[in-house]
Amino acid sequence: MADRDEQSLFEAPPIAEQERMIEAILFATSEPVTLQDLAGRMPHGSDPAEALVHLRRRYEGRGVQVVRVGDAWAIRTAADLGFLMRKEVVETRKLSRAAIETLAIVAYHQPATRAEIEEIRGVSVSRGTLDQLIELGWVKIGRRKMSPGRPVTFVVTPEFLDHFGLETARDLPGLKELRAAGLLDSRPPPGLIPIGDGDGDNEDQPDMFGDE
Amino acid sequence: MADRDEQSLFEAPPIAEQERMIEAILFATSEPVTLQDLAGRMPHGSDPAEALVHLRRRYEGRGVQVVRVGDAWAIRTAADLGFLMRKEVVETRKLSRAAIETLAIVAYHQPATRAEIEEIRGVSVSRGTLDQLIELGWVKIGRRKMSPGRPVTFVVTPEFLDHFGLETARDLPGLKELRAAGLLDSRPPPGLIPIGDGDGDNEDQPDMFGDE
Amino acid sequence: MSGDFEEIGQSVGDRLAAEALIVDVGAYEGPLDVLLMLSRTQKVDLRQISILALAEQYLTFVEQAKELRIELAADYLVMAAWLAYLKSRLLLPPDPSEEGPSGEELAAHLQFQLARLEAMRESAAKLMGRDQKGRDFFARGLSLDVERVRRVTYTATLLDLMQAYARIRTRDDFRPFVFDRDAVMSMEQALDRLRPLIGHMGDWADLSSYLPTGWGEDPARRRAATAATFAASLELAKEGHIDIRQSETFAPIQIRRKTRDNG
Repeated sequence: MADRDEQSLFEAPPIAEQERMIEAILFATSEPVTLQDLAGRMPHGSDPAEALVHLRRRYEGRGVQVVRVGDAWAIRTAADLGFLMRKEVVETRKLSRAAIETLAIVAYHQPATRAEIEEIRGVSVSRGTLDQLIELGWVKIGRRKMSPGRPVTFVVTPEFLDHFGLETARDLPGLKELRAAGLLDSRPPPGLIPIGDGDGDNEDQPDMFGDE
Repeated sequence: MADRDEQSLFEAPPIAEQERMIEAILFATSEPVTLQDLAGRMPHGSDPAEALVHLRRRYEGRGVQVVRVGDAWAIRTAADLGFLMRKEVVETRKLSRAAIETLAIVAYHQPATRAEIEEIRGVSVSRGTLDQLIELGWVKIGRRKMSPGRPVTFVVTPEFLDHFGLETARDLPGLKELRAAGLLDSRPPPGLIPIGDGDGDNEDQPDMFGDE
Repeated sequence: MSGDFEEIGQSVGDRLAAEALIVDVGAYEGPLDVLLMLSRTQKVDLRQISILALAEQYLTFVEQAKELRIELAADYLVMAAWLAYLKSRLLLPPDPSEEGPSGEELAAHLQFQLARLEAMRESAAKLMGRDQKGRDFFARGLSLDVERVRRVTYTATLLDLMQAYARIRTRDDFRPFVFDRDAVMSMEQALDRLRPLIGHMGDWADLSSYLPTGWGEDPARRRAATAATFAASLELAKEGHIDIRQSETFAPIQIRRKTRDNG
């Protein structure tokens, strides 16, 4: 180059100073900066390539790194700290009716097979509903049932008990208590044996918990 | 918080690691980040204030600096390297003399009412002047003053501090001297007391000499 | 000769004074600004300034503006009147019967105002002389926005659980009297049925062709199955698995598997 000699007349800043300059440029620029660009912006006679080696070493192990992007350079977050750049927004939603009913049936009737749940709910249980309850950690797959086809059963987990403040699933209030609490329609079903007539309402439950 | 105790069981990361985290967070954004925000993003038990002391020291004399802006922190390039950043300079609209003076009055006298600004400058403040400062994000409306008419007050913003490289509004140049000289006192004009009800807040009275 | 000389000398002096004083009224930010400019000619601390002399200067300024037919805004004239009044208060011995502040008090306040305005001017200059962001120092050029991750947690209370169970049990007891479940098909059933079929769907086909066998004859069962299948197909369309169309009102509803390119 014609002006090479002319430029060498100016004394280049010390390498530590060049390092500072690159640090500032890489920080303030939105795009990665090429060596050529760096050289163009720094005082004549600067050696950005060498200064970069120093700068890069200085940032080793730090929270940000001097990285090469193609033929340009940039400052980026250290990979192991990427989690800091994420903000978790927790959204709380109510369980769907299908899910809460399925959960209730599992809790009251465990171990319960899918067929049993469907029989009690009167509708089929979508795979998603049980998956969701399992994902929530409230329901897990229990032992297979000793019946034809050996279907899997579902049981509630310790996390379920923890969430609902129960010591055991047996602590769940029975129908009689539900009615006393006003949760059951007290109107006697027409022509039917009234529900919760003393102790007859839980008859199918104890054995279900018994064989665990 | 209910889970405070539970969380304190987890050990906070070593301070050097916390320093890295803050480094990563501050490098990632152009906006100052509050201590509270930092604490919220770092693992529980972290002490961002202490880690910041270390980080700040680490960047002393570097090409970028850890600076305080009100109760927030940011990284900014060192002012002596501004010449490298010509490419990044965003040409800002030149402020009028009225705007600059109004800004200074708000900064030094805050919270300042419009009437106070007018009293100091001796002319009425055109609507556009304050609007412009508000639009720039340097001035905002503060609390209403507890004086007759409950006039709104104007105060400077964290963005103002950020723009002028001030840690707090107390660091305004010459503030102490001005206060010592009594030049920041709100001194009502003698003899005008009946109009302003004794507090000098005679709004809509830009011409405070008018009644004598 | 000498008279001429004097005359010329005076007019030069006047001209100079006029030039010094009347630059351009439009350049002043009000009477206080003019006073501040005039006070600088006294070359003393603003707190020590002679208000009497300043009032004199200001009145001259206003006079000259009038001579030059410069129209001054009302507040300049108000200030002139006030200064004339102040001047007389300062010159005349105080009248003990007069109420209100003394001339000295008024003069002191004007000194204070001038000093305060000048202090603010200097402070404004210092402020603007500071290193400024975007000019002398810079913020991060590349702002990584914090990525927001949405995590959904589901909650239910023991009460929800009990109510759900109570609901089911109550329904059980009523069931033989309320429903003839034979003719009811739930959307979930229809969904379970349709889902595995999606993979085999070809081009547009009537929804009715997807009704389960055995549900097409009895009108009640057909109605239930059609409704459930339609609801299920809407759900599948919402999930992006199928397309759904109807050429006009009451025309057959058609569905097909969604083509992959836009999904």
